[in-house]
Amino acid sequence: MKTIILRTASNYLLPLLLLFSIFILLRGHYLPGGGFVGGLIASIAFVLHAFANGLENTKNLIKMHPGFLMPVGLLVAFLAGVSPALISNLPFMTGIWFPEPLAVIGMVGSALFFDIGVYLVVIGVSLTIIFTITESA
Amino acid sequence: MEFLLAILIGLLYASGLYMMLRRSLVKLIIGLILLGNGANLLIFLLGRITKGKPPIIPEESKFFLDAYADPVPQALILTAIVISFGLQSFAIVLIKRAYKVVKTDDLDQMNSTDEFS
Amino acid sequence: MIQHIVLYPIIVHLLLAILLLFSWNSIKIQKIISAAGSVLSLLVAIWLFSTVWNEGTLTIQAGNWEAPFGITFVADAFAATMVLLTAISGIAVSYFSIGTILKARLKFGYLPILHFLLLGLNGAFLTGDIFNLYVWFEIIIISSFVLITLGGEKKQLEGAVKYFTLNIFASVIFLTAVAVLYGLTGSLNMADLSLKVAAIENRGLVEVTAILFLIGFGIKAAIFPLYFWLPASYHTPPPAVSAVFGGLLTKVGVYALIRVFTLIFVGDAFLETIILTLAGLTLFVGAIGALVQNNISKIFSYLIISHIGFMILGLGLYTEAAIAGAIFYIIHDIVVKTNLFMVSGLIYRLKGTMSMKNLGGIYAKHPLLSLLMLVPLFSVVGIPPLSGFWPKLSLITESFKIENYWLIGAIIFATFITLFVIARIWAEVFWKEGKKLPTIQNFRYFHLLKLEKKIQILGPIAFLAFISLYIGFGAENIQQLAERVGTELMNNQLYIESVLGNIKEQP
Amino acid sequence: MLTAILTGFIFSLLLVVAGKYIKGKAAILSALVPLGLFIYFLQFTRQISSGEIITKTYEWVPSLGVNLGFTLDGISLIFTLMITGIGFLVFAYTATYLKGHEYLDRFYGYLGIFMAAMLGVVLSDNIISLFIFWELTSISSFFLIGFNNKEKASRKSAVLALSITGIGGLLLLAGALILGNITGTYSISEMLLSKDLIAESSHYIIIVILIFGAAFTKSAQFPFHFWLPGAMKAPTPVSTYLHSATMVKAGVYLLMRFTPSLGNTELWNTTLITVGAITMVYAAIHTLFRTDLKGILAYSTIAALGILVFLIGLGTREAFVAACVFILVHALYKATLFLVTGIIDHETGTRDVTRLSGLRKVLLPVAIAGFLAAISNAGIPPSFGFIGKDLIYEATLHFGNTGVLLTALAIITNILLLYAGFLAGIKPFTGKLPQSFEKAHMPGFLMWIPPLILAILGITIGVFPSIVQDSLIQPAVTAMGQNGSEIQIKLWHGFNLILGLSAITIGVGLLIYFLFKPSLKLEKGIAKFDKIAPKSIVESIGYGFGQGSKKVTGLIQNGYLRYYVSVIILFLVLLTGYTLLQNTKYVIDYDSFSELTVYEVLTLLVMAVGILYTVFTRSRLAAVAAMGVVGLAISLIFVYYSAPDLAMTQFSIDTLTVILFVLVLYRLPKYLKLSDRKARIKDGILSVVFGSLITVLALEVLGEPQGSQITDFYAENAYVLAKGKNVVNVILVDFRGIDTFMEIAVLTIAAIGVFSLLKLRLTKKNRK
Repeated sequence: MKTIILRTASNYLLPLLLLFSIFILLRGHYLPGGGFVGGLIASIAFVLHAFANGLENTKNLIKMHPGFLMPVGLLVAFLAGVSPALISNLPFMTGIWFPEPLAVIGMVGSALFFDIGVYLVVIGVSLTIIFTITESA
Repeated sequence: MEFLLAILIGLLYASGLYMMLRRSLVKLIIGLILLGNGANLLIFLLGRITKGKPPIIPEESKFFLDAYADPVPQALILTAIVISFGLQSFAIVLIKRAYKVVKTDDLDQMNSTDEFS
Repeated sequence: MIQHIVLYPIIVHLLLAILLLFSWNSIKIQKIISAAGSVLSLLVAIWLFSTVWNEGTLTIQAGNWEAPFGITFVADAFAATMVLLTAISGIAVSYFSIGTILKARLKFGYLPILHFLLLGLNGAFLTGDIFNLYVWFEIIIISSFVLITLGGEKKQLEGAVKYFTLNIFASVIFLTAVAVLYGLTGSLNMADLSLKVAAIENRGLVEVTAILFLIGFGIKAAIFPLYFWLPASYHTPPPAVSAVFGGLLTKVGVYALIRVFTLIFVGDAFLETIILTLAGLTLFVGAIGALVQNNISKIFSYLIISHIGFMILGLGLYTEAAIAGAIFYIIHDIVVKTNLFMVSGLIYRLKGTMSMKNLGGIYAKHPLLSLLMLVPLFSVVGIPPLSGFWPKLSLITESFKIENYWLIGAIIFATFITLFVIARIWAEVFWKEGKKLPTIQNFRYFHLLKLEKKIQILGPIAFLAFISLYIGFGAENIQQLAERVGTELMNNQLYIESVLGNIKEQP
Repeated sequence: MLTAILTGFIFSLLLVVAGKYIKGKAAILSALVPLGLFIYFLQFTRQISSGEIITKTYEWVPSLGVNLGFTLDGISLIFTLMITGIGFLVFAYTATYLKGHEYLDRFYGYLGIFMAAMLGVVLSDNIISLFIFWELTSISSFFLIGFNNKEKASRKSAVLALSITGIGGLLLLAGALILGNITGTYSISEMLLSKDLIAESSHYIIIVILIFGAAFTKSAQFPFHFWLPGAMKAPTPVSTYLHSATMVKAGVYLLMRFTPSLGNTELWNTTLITVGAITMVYAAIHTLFRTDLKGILAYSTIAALGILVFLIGLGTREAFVAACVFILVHALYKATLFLVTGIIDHETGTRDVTRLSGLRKVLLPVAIAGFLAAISNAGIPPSFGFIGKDLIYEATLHFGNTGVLLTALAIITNILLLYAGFLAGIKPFTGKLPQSFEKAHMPGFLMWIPPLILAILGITIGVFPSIVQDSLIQPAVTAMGQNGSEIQIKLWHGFNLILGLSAITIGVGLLIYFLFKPSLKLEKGIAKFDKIAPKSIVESIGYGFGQGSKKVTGLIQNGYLRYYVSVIILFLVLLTGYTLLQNTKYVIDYDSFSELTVYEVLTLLVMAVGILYTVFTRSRLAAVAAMGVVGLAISLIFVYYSAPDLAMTQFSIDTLTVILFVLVLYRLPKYLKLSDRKARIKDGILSVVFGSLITVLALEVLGEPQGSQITDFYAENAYVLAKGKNVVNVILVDFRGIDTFMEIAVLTIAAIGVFSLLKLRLTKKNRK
């Protein structure tokens, strides 16, 4: 099945899907979407890549164990959670916002960073699970 | 719709339980998944369902203008679904591992820890 | 804001877990983080506890959303006590784990998961939101699954399947109950629920919901007839894991039962009768289970079940004094049960087996160690004036006040069987002449360990032994604490007001 | 006084650290502890005899009403003096008896704790602290009885003794708490004030039963006596200490202590008389069939305890005097006899009374001690025992209608006690010295002086009873609630009926001693009755209970997971079903439901088929696929009913789950058909009931009003305050952000779990 077409297609598909996943992540605050679904889409991108090019190649592409994304994501979410406490002595997880909206993304605040954390963790988790199972199948 | 949904939820619970009562580890896990789906739908139903009014504030306004679906159950279910996904994937791997070690997925042959020793 | 500290016990463990994940590749660093972090979390817990003790219930609204709209965290005396106990038990288990857990397991995330587990426990104790409680329960469950299966040995897997199934099942029932509760009230904040549930006219539905909670939490608390998973699994993982499970996990179930039945579902005579009956049966059935076992770790498992009966009994009697008795028992039980499983680990280190038939001779060879192990063993019986004794005073007295002699009988029976079982353990494991040590490949017996390892094993046991001695001899302080918790729980107005503000002001 | 009690504990604690220094010649120094205490308590004699009561209270756990309240009155004084005095001699004796023993330090440690606990029992005024010390005596005696713990019999006896006295202790606790509840105090002296309240309480019977349970088990009354002979497995100093003056007397002490507040009722007196009488006669007869010196002494001890209980039951002033005197008498001669037996055992290596004779030739001072003790035991003048026996007869004779019968029983018991005493104290020393014992020689003076002292004391007090009359007996009787005229204890009462009875006792006793020869044959003969003896009955009850427990536990915890699930579900269904049936309205308001469209019905239909297919297919992969269809149908429902986020999530999760399943399953074989038809039907019924229950519950809830103020709040503030328009997402990342945080934590943990479960395999190599 590893036809050249699929391989080529997936090479283009990967960045496209990743972009799409980020789009879904960012718009989550306004329309259906968000970190979780975004993260899943991104993982599907990698899974497809692995499907076409073999697991080893995908791993080489990522250059690190996908599991590493989990603590990174958790840390991002954590920082988003504690930042209000550190900055303005507000309770954990309080939303704090930049006063002006940014283009495309809209309002930027701790909630967005939190969602990015979710996004990263979801990628890390799903890739870890799928890669591990595939390897030991 | 609510009536039928309630019956289907009952069916999900019943079949989930029935699967749990079988001797196969695979069936057991599928049963748990069905039960989980049932519970999620139950939250959905009991949070009262509304047709065609997603809880998304229209582009032009700052809050809702008319009736809309309760977003809280949706958020709860979303959390519950994701959590059960975590548990399910672990369970599925548990099947795999148990099969490798115990060499069967027959639950009746996994009784050694309850035996007197 | 002083209220911030309510969340510190959660934040500390969350941060620790994340840091531990970052140090995945170095066990050494993980050990340092875990050891130092446990000390930190103990300090935080003491801080929280003393603040609550001096200033009363603290609440914080996560996300700064006024209750009942966000998730509220509440540290009343009960929650603060549980957090403190978690920290005490946690620090002991953390050091014990560092000393005893196989390198292979440490390499695969043992320590981060342990701290996730402690995180879940703290969260469950502090949260004031019923769905959030569900989420914390899930954290606890999934981390305990990973801990119980880590290493993937046959008996671990077999135990885990039962543990897994029944606990997930409990979660489903819990979730069902939350669905019904939300369907009836449209609220999730426990203080708010307390008011709204009281206003529901269809009491039958309320009762059904309460029963669902009773069963969901009852499975986790391992009461009769819902405890099957416990004897099937608790003896299968390494002793350090059994220790944290035995000490804390069932107690979260008990905590949730006490919380829900003093705050949300109050004053239902039918349920009280059921709880009392179950308490008596739990005491009885757990005791006879312990009586017939041969594996010391299994004996301890059954003792956990039996003694859960004491705590549930306090809840069922439903008076301030009785609840205080239950609280005192919880305090004692967490410390002692954690220690018992660590003792079983030490015995295994000494003799290479946990079967009473093959054990023996510890007293002759290690008199001082025996003396050390004697403390938790006798405490669990409640040999006066050791820690298990005091709460029975209130429990018997309160049972007498409702003239229920069956309950007094159950208490005496369970105590007696515990006494008998421990005496037999002493006779068989410590007194009886020892046999030749079995040779186990790559297993290092206690006497061959380096001093550092020995300290890591004995230190936690001695620490918890000391605490349980304190609970016994300084019973006055513990009793005052327990009574305060009892008073607060039975007057749930205090809790509600501290969450929602003065109710009268609200329409 | 607290210090006095603590001394023993501190002494024992010190031994843990400094034990090795006390093992050699320094062992004797430990005897200074009881000696010091003896002197300390002795100095209170004057105060007590002048009618004072010394009390001292230390707060401990006031919240529970538990204080360390101590009272030293007449009863306590007798006991404290016995405990410390005999304790001193036993401590000293031990120094030689167990000379060079590996664990001498531990032995002293247990003894120290035991002594301290015993002092605590007899001094406590707070009934809870009395219980605490009571249990400590049980525990420390457990260690003492099991001291030779390499022997199986020793361990067994220790566990048995602890079980019997332990359960008694728990009864005491219950009784104490009920008493405290009724009277509002845990102070025994304050309870006295509520005597009428207790007697009139409807709980009087249960209190008395509980207190009796404690006293009878501890004081080895029939049918709980059997742990005592077993306890003889302990080294002789222990037997001496526990069975002459301390442990077993604690039960008697308890009865004496509660006589003023609980006693003087029909129930109290009759029960005590009956139980005491049965015990004394039963045990006394048993002495005839024993050949082991310690066995003989064990039964004679039980008999003596029976006499004491019997006397307390009589409840008259005379009886109390007799009891108090007899406690002292018994302590003195029984301790002596035990110590003598210990010496014999130590020097000859046997305690078999049929083999022992002529030892006076090698152990003369010991023989004297034995002889004197036997005299006192027999009640032959001028011993203290003679006074004791006279007082007993006096008490029984003057006891109303049944006086004659009771006296007869007392005489029988005394006759047999005489026999037992002679057998233990005189028989081994008379007659010819067998060759095998010629090498026996006198032990160190620390061993033979103590029994001699006690024996001589027994005679001295007999000649000069005034030594104890005012100082000990009078205050004790007063403390038992019998004020009144001065007590006169005399050796010589003139020629009267009682003297005659004494003569008969002694005469018949001597006759039996000379004519009746104990033999192994007899011992084996009576062993035939062991089957119906209380010991074996209790043991077989215990065994049966153990077997039953094993069955029940095996039945409950049978290993079958599906059975566990069934039980839980059954429990759930029964409880909720019961409440639901009682409360449901069975009214469904269809109008409030939303309308159906064809798509919805189709979706639900697909879902139902999917579910059923999942359940009934025999292919794993088909089941998984069908399950996936169910998930898809659910996400469609989410689409119809305004939940786009949910639909997306459900869809992706569903897909992922199916993929994972397939990855794992595609190598597993087809399902085996494992359960039979009957099981499937049973499970099916249970499942359907469970499912219907949920449906009914759901419909019921839908019939209730629900107005969520929370939802309105979100609707108003989601954008204004939280700056988001997708309210579900706003709830997830903001309002209930912590839920989401923990959700990703769950995912992380699960991923680690998956990773470890598949990658980590414990092998011989990494199992270090």
